[in-house]
Amino acid sequence: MPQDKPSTVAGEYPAAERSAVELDAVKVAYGDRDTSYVAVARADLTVRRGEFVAVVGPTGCGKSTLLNIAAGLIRPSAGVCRIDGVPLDGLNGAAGYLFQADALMPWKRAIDNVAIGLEIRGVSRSEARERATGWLARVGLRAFTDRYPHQLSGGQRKRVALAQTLILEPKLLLMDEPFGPLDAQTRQLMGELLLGLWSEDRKAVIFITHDLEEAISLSDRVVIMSAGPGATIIGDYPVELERPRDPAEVRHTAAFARLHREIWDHLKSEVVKAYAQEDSR
Amino acid sequence: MPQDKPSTVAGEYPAAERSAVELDAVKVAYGDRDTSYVAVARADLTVRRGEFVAVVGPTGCGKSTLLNIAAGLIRPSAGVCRIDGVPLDGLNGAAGYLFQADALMPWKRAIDNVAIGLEIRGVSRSEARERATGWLARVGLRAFTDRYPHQLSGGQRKRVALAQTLILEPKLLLMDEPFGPLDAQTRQLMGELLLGLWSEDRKAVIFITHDLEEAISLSDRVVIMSAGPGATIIGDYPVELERPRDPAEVRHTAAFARLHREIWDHLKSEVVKAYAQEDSR
Amino acid sequence: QDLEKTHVELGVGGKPLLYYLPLTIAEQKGFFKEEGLDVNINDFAGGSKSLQALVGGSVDVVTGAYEHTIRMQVKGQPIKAVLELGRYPGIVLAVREELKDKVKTVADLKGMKIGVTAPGSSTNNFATYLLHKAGLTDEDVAYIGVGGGATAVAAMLRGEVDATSNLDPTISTLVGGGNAFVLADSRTEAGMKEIFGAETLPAAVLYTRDDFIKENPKTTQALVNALYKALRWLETATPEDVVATVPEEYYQGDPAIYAEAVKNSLPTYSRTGLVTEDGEKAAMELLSFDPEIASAKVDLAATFDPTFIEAAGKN
Amino acid sequence: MNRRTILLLQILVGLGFFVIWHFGTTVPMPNGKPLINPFFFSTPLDVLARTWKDFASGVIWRHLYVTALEMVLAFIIGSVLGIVVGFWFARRALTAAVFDPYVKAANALPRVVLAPIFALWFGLGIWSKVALGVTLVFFVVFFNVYQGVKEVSPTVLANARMLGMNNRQLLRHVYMPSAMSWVFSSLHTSVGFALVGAVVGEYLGSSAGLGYRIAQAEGVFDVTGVFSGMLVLTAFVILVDLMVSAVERRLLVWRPSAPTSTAQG
Amino acid sequence: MNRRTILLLQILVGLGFFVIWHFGTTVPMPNGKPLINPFFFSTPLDVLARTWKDFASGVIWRHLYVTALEMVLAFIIGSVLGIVVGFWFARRALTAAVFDPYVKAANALPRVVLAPIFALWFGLGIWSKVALGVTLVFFVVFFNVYQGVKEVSPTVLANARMLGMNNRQLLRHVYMPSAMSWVFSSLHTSVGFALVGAVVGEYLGSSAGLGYRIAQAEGVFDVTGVFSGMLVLTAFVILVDLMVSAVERRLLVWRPSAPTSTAQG
Ligand SMILES: Nc1ncnc2c1ncn2[C@@H]1O[C@H](COP(=O)(O)OP(=O)(O)OP(=O)(O)O)[C@@H](O)[C@H]1O
Ligand SMILES: Nc1ncnc2c1ncn2[C@@H]1O[C@H](COP(=O)(O)OP(=O)(O)OP(=O)(O)O)[C@@H](O)[C@H]1O
Ligand SMILES: [Mg+2]
Ligand SMILES: [Mg+2]
Repeated sequence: MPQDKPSTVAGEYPAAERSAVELDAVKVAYGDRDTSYVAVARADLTVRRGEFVAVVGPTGCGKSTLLNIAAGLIRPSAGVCRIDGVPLDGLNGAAGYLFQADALMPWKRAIDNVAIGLEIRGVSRSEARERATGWLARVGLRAFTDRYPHQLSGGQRKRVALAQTLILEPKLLLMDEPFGPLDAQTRQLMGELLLGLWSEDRKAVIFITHDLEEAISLSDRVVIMSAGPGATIIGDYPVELERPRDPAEVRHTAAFARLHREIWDHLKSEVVKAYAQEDSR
Repeated sequence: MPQDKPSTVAGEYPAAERSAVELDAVKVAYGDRDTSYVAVARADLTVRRGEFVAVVGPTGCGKSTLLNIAAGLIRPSAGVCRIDGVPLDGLNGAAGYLFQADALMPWKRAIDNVAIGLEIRGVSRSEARERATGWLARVGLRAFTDRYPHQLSGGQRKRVALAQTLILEPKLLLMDEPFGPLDAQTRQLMGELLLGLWSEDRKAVIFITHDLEEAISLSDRVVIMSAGPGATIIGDYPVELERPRDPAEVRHTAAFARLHREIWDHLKSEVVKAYAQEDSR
Repeated sequence: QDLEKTHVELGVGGKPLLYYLPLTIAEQKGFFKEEGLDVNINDFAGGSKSLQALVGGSVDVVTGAYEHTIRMQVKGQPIKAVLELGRYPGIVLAVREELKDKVKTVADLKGMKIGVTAPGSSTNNFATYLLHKAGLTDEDVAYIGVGGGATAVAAMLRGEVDATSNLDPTISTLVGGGNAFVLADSRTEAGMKEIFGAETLPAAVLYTRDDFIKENPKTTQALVNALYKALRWLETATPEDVVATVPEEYYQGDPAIYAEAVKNSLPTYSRTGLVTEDGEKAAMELLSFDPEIASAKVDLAATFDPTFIEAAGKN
Repeated sequence: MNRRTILLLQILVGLGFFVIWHFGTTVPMPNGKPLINPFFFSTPLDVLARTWKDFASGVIWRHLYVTALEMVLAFIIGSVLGIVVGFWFARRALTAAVFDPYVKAANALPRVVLAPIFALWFGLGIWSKVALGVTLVFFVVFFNVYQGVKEVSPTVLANARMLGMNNRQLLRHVYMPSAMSWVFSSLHTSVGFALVGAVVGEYLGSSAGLGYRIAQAEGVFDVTGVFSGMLVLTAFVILVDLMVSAVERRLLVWRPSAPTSTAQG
Repeated sequence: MNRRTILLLQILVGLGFFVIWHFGTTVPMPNGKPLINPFFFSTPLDVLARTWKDFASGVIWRHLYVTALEMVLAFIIGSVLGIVVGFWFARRALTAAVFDPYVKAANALPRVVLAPIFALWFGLGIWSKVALGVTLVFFVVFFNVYQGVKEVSPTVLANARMLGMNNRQLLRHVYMPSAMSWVFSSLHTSVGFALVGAVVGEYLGSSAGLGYRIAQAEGVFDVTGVFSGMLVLTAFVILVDLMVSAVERRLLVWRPSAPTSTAQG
């Protein structure tokens, strides 16, 4: 996939430049006609090249659904998803997807799970394994290379999956609660790792998280979804904190606190609404 | 299981009273002799009746392992686990366990997954389903009773599992990152729900979380584990915040902030140590 | 002598059966080798399967029932017998011992169940023939396929069939064990006369495809020679001679019963190797209850080629 | 790729088969003989005509009934036994370990050789055929159930145990549903084997049934009769299998259906 | 419950079986006859003596070799075909849907009736027996592979696709390992069926092999010979199955072993 790496920083793209991901009036309904459940009523979202977008929203609103659309794993019921300006048909080959659920191959050791992506791209086995070892070390699992997934803890499995995705250096990163089962400290380390990689070659990132601080400290933009059914995108907050950032430090700035409170209130009202709806049913 | 419900508040038990869970010099090694991995070198932990203990620690240190011991799912390599003073042999029938990983029966609808525990205890099908519906409503899933697990989002599955465990009103609750995939607001709601239940009949709770604020705001004690391999319990912080608490409000008190900083620093040094270890290997 | 073909694939449906004893004798006595032949004997689960193998070309010659040549003529498959091995069909109609008082003649079988090796087989034809002679029809009895081995014995012992039309050693086993008595016996000259009014009725023969005969006359001759030698040997042999010649496996089960069966069977083997015209007719009559055969025009002369046995008789 | 296209294609394949068969057996090759020897394969038109005649005259019904009865009995008894013993073995590691070689040995005994013993034990009626079918069905189902139980997700199992299920309840709520797809996979094979058992049993000794008719036809070299019998068998087994599939669809509703639309992160 | 106890128990079960057989066939009941008719079941001592004799004299080796060769060939060809076609069908929904009824019908055809056709196509040597075995092995393996592929975890599959695997790579890295336990479950049944196919083929028409020997013995009411043949078969299949199990253990190391110790929250 030859592609000229964007050399400008986020936010400075000429408007005419094609975006990395563009969800255009996307609607997703699950089930067949009589049992249809409209998860996402309408989502319009544009992620520019090299942009780091965080998505937050109440549980069950349709965040994973949107990632699946961008990955090409499910097709929108209406609307289109464009990747680099081209409507997506079938799988999105340029994307790396870190799934919310366990998705490691249980029959492969940690190192093989990480190396496999390179191997199928024709990298020699020994080189692939070597680079995989390097990646496992970066996510703090140097001692666990030879474990099968069922011999790892939840957080360890997640980190293996992280290494598995990052090793391929995809142009577009789709991450569904990547740091969910990690302790706060490891979470920060992983966040720094991710930001470091991102700043090297400015991939586009869509990052789902429930941790609002994490969302703000890492991203260029925080997108808020409303509660389902029929979720839509109800908020889009640009994060104007300078780059490069130290995600641990940036939390203590006033701008951060202001943004945090703003988004938090918005989100909170949304969830309260959802529960009220639920109760009135 | 006839048992006199403790009527005193936590911390006021006579020393002679038997504890709900007592891990006594527990050691856990995985694998057979030649591939042995000592996950937990020595854990001594006593949870009194009616006590709410939170466990925090770096990822992969052995938190789930300890819960599995208390549940009787794995046997310690050395040491004993006593439940109500009696050494545990086989499954711990008095405990409810909310697993870290997806553990719903994929062939049962949400409501049946929740109702099954009552049904096998002889509650009539209609009553079991009625109560299950009530519980699903309490966790905000009234509209999702008839879904199969694969039709639910990650956070929704977790809440079904929560309802499945809580409906049985177990004497001892083992919870492994129960609110992990939930958004912050729902997390608070669920925390309040849990505290409400707990204050009604003071179950013993062991609660694993990576969210230190959550740990402090909910628990009577926060236990810290060191990084593995050979993890031990290295910290035990009593949370002396008055009950009943509003978990959302208590976060803003000075006592909370002090405790938080204290535990945070302790944990951070531990993780840093772990990564240093990892790097020097 | 230079044969067209020294390696011959021979098919047979149940080699250890006494029906095919001349084959085993020729094999064991080395008569095939003496003729310069290397014969591989393929044993099949039944005569029909060995015939199918012949038509399909996987075997060259078959030792099987003469009636197959008639059937194949009706089906348009050119097949010929070249040597008679058995002159009596050797089929016996035996009745359960408990019915001794009730069943005196074939006519008494009315309403009973008769076991045959397989529906439509020669044992079935034999029973049908006897019934018709006794004035009964097929509707008066029920035929049950019971196979030729232990199943047939089991069916009689359990009383699931009242009579059985079968061959040796099944019959000898049943009769020797005191479980059945004989009603009609085509293993003896007297029995043959009584049943068919004919001296002989070609039973086992050596048959093959016409084109095989055409292409391998010398090989065919050699085969006929070898088997004819076996017939000659059997003419004078005692049961003990036979037991001493056949492989041990044949009598390992119960030597006494085997010797008894051999004794009963010795008269059934062909003396001349020649299928007589009377024999052909009798065989035809036996098949006359099969509608397909009855309605067809059969050229009996074309079922047997006597030239080889005539040549064999000369030297 | 809707149902009608599939049905159409299926019919096309079937027709193609018949056409090849027809021309193979009737059109002479340069050497004067047809490519496929009709002595072994009959011709499709003859076979269809015969089948039609058998049904029109009604003689076939009795035989079909006998065979169907044997098959259904063999199928039910064999699968129930296989399921029960499979679950039993899967739950008792010791029993399973001890009997393992014997079960495998029993599976390897040629059924044709056992036919006389079955005839001895069960007589020549339908039960000896049922027994033969059962010995085929049982093993296929048994091995799959045994394996299916072992494949239960350890987490789901642990959860169910923590919910307080006893062994019986685990069986009912966890092992059985989880092993369902294994059971159904084996049932598809078993349907065929039940029929094979029945027909082979009849073939070896009986007084009615499709196997009996086939044996009878074979005895007089009536290939048309043999193939007509097989055609009826074939049609029948497809019918029964359709029923198994219908039950399967009903019982396995809980599965994600189309792979693309269920990649729930 | 260690290995030695199990072995001991296994031997005990085997001995118990022989003892019952022995006393059943030799000790007369009040009515003067033994409980089990030795005419149909021989006696264990005779069978053992005969087996010993056959091995001592060496006649059995040639037959054992022929049967073993046929069985191994049938097993290998049948399972490879079953695996290949199973994967192929599982990946091509349309092909699978269209051919589904035909595969099921083919599975239901009685092999005994097909024997002459196999002899016609493959001759009377070992290949017609191999073909018979293949028709049994194939279906068992096929149905299991087909189902096994459909059971692949959708999330793991989606992940593998996102990692960029093409169909061939998916097969190699996802479908095959995931379907492994299904394949092995079916292989255990198949080993038996491969042998059954070989022996039945020999039984129906051949000039060597254990089935041939059994048929010979049956023809002259030599039950001892029949049972001795079956004993040899049995021992042989257990041996082969042990090998399959060993391979299985090696290839499935990645699974959680003991259920209690793997309840990873
Ligand atoms: N296969 C399906 N059939 C029916 N409904 C579905 C299916 N998959 C998802 N849903 C519904 O769609 C909605 C959105 O699901 P999704 O997994 O995208 O949520 P999410 O935002 O990722 O939630 P979470 O934060 O809990 O992971 C949920 O209400 C869920 O119940
Ligand atoms: N079956 C096993 N075999 C070998 N090692 C294991 C096995 N199960 C767990 N471990 C190891 O034991 C250690 C503790 O695992 P555990 O699951 O208890 O961690 P945890 O504290 O729950 O981590 P997390 O927060 O990531 O869930 C980990 O290092 C893990 O790799
Ligand atoms: Mg999600
Ligand atoms: Mg854990």
